[in-house]
Amino acid sequence: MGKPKKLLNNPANVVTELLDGLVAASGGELLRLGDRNAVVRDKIADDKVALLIGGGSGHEPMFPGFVGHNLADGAPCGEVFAAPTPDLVLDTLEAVHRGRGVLMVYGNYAGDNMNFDIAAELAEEAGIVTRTVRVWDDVAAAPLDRITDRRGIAGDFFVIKVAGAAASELKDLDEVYRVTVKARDNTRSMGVALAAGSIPETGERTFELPEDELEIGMGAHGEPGIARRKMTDADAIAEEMVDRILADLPFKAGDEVAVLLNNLGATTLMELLIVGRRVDQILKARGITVHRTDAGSYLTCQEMAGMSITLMKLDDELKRYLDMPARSFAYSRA
Amino acid sequence: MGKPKKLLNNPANVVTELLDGLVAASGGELLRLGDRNAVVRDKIADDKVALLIGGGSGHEPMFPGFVGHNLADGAPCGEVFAAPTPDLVLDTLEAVHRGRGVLMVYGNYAGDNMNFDIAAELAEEAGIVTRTVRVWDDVAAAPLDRITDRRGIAGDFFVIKVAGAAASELKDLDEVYRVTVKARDNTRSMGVALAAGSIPETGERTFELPEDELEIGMGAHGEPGIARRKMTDADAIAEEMVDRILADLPFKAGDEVAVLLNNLGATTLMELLIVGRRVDQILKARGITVHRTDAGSYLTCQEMAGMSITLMKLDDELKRYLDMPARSFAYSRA
Amino acid sequence: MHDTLTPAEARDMLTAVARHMLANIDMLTEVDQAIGDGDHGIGMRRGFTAVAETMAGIDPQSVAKVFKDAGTAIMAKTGGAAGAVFGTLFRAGSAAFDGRAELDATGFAGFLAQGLDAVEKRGGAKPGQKTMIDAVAPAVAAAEATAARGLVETLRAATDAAKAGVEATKDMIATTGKARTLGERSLGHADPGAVSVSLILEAMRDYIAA
Amino acid sequence: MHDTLTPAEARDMLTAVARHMLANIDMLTEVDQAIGDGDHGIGMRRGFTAVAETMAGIDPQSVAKVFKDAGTAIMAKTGGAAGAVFGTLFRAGSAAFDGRAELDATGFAGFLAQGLDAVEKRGGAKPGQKTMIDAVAPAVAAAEATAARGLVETLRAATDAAKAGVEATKDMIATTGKARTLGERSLGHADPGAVSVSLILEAMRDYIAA
Ligand SMILES: Nc1ncnc2c1ncn2[C@@H]1O[C@H](COP(=O)(O)OP(=O)(O)O)[C@@H](O)[C@H]1O
Ligand SMILES: Nc1ncnc2c1ncn2[C@@H]1O[C@H](COP(=O)(O)OP(=O)(O)O)[C@@H](O)[C@H]1O
Ligand SMILES: [Mg+2]
Ligand SMILES: [Mg+2]
Ligand SMILES: [Mg+2]
Ligand SMILES: [Mg+2]
Repeated sequence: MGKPKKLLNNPANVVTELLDGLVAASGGELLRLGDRNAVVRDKIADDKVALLIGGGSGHEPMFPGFVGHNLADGAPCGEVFAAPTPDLVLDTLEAVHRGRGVLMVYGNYAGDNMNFDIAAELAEEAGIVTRTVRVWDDVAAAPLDRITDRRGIAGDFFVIKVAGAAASELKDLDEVYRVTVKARDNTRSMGVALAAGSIPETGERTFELPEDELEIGMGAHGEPGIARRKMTDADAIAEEMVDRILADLPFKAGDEVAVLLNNLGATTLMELLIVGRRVDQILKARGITVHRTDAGSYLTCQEMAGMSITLMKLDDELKRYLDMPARSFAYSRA
Repeated sequence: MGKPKKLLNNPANVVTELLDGLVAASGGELLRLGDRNAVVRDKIADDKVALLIGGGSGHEPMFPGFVGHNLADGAPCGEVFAAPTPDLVLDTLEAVHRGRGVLMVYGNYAGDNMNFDIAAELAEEAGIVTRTVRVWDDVAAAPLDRITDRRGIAGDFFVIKVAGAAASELKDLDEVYRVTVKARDNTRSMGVALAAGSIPETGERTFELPEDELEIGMGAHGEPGIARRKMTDADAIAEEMVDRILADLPFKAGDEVAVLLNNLGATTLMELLIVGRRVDQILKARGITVHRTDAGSYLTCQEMAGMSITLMKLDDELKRYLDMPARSFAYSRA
Repeated sequence: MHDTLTPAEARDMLTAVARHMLANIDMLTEVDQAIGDGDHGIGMRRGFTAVAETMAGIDPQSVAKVFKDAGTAIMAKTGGAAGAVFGTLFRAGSAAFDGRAELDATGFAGFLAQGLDAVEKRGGAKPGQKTMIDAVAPAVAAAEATAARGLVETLRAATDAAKAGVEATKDMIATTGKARTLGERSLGHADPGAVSVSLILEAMRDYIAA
Repeated sequence: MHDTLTPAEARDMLTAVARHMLANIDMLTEVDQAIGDGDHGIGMRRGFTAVAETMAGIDPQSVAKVFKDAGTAIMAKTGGAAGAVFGTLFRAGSAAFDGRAELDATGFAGFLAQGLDAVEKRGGAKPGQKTMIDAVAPAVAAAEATAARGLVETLRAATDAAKAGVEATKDMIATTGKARTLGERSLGHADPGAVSVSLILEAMRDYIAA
């Protein structure tokens, strides 16, 4: 595959330009942190536990698209596929803090872990209390007994949705943390890749895949998955992915779940829905109730072709926070 | 470019399978019309002017993704890039009719025009009153004095949003028609293509474009545009497109507009926002106020790389209907 | 060689037409790729598969009914512009056979003429706009001019005229349908629907000449 | 040839390191493409461009400050895992020079050892997990073993050890960072961060030997 054609200006400025576009589209609801690569909400209630999310860029709309009403309060954005630096995280953290502490939610990657940790230590020195929830939903990334080695992929969406709702209601950081940890622990995902995305600055593809193969379990930066297959039916792929997801928690008959069909980039909504149709059939057959389904581009890897399936097991508390109204660039729910 | 890899089963069944997925994802809010390729809302108020939208498939989420609360009541869906047949349109029309007539909104293509017209004539014979608004927002498709020769592209989104809101409130078909015509007449779009999408059934690309060129004004099925350019800056492309759009209505200083940045398929949200940033700068410089901006995949052409820009000029009435809450698979607004 | 067709023969002829169309799907796809959205072949495959099925299932009571049923099948299954246009051609054209026991040259010329008229009303296109009308219209003129010489001659003349019409579409700029554009990108390519018309007539001609 | 470095020379050495890193960006990109997400090169370009700018702008008061400022520049500009890891290496390692007027072999060995210790604490990785630690740890051992023989020898030994460490990462399976996976896909490829360590030491060695 050659380098993709893209609508860009100076490719070294993609993050700052996309954030300008995001702020412009927000109609005043989002602000840049000066000219830094971070966005914060224009108004944050005075007694609110703040929710900070963030990570590398290139996965739009994750993360800055989820800053909004009943969602996150701010997001420091790293360069493409690179965790934000500690000073950027710290400054954003200070900008959203309202005296009740800051919950940080981000994907479990070495770079993010280290940079957010450094910022948290600096914040602590400055007297700001933080708690951290790392999302590790990718069941393809490590076996269950090493769950803390797993990557965070589209499950970020559910965890952020629940955390944002909880943080808008609960006035206690530990309580928000408790609910968010539950959301994280109940969430499992797996992805499949058909063709590579690229890094805007170089135009280089993030991986190579033969013309007639797909890779199950590939990560959102093109990290190696667990199996290459000859191109096959959407149904067969859906079955393989859902089987692995269901076995992992495990999800069982009688459970109620939320489903996310996430487009990794260039996959059509047609394909997403065709896979979703099979996922729904499988869940029904297993006696698992689907409370709701979201489908779209939530965590992408540039123009990578592929998708991921995420399930979150629900209880009454999670359901209530998941269903609370929310409004941001990437997600609105009445 | 070779044939793209896709997550499909039998490619002759894509429409029926994607509609199954859509209905499954709707959580009961959408129903199939039997096993036909059409979706309708589960509940339609008894005294409601019905809104029917539709057209060829392959542009997901347009059209069936816009059937929902304060949006459309039903959508007959043709095969990929092929208008639905008259009998399918008629049957869907009858399913959504509640005695107050049916407004039909669709893109201005010969196939859609003829098939919906035939259905409207058959409906009339059956005693159902219909009105038709054809969306012809693509300023690249014909000069202004032949506006009725223009194609309907992403402007469908604004026209359907306004029509849906108006139809949920106004009890008179002619009134809903009047508002919808105004929305249509105030809407202008232009697209740019970087790489071709394909037809799922054959895998064939819909056009050929040299590796270092883009085409301005290309239609949503790969119809020829108005100019090929060597790859250049996002800003330069944005300027050329916005200039042509602004000159066409024309939009002028003091106007208030809604902006839509529509992804034609494989373009990243990063690019959409980078272009959106420049669009916003241009409008500001021209003294045009942006009331709101939407950005995402609303009318696609499979995995085509490219995007379109749409502006709708607003007055108080249009603004009110545009801002009304709505909820469907493809669009939710609190 | 036939100089009139019974309803059963009309049905067999339309079955042969369907077979001929289905044998040329890829070519139709390519023609539509050049100037349209590339789906004319698969649309015609849906439509003429339905024609073949319908013909296999019907009791051929009258020529008019055979043609109308074929048109209904096309209209219900093809989709797109072609479904409306070719469905209308066959359905409206079939009225020319009303009250006629058999299909003869005059009836056939009437079929084309009435079909053309309905297609023009339906889509608002006129000759010269690079549509299937540019194959049908010359075929109508040729059929009317040769009708007195019998069915075989009429079909031969109509087919030749349609083919010349297809050639002529290469020099036209599309102003309707998917191939419509500001530019002249459609120049040099034939209109897909016109090609379909010539294939339909060709298959009819060969059935009648056989 | 230097056996100790003044603060100004330490600054010049880090400028040379930056230049060497910037000359090897494409190679680092390729290494990360093979097993990571392909951005290690551009991350290092951001970080070491900042190092070069910082070095050009500072008043070299002490060796410790020179190294700490380099680390701060890396930490603030690189992003990703590398920003935290290499920033930590330089910032924490710089403490080894506290109270020392010049950079000598013992100080240098201490820099590597304290830096390594901080990196392990920061990211929780241990030798054998296919990270830059697998280049630093052998370099620490080599530097400590040769420190008595002077700076030139120490840098030569540390660089050689780091390079051997890079080679050894080819036989390791990544269990942290972007290259981490269930499978053995990372086998046969060197770790990008380890390669960066060897480039940094190589540039230091060449500066000191010159
Ligand atoms: N208004 C019209 N009148 C007559 N024929 C038309 C008209 N519009 C389109 N056509 C015919 O339909 C053909 C295209 O058919 P097809 O590709 O199946 O449908 P679509 O244009 O919907 O993709 C054109 O080549 C043309 O001959
Ligand atoms: N926990 C860790 N401890 C030490 N080094 C690490 C750790 N995680 C990653 N690294 C190093 O970082 C390198 C990757 O850097 P880079 O590609 O710039 O960042 P990212 O992984 O965020 O894309 C790896 O090759 C590895 O040497
Ligand atoms: Mg990275
Ligand atoms: Mg079509
Ligand atoms: Mg076509
Ligand atoms: Mg990397």
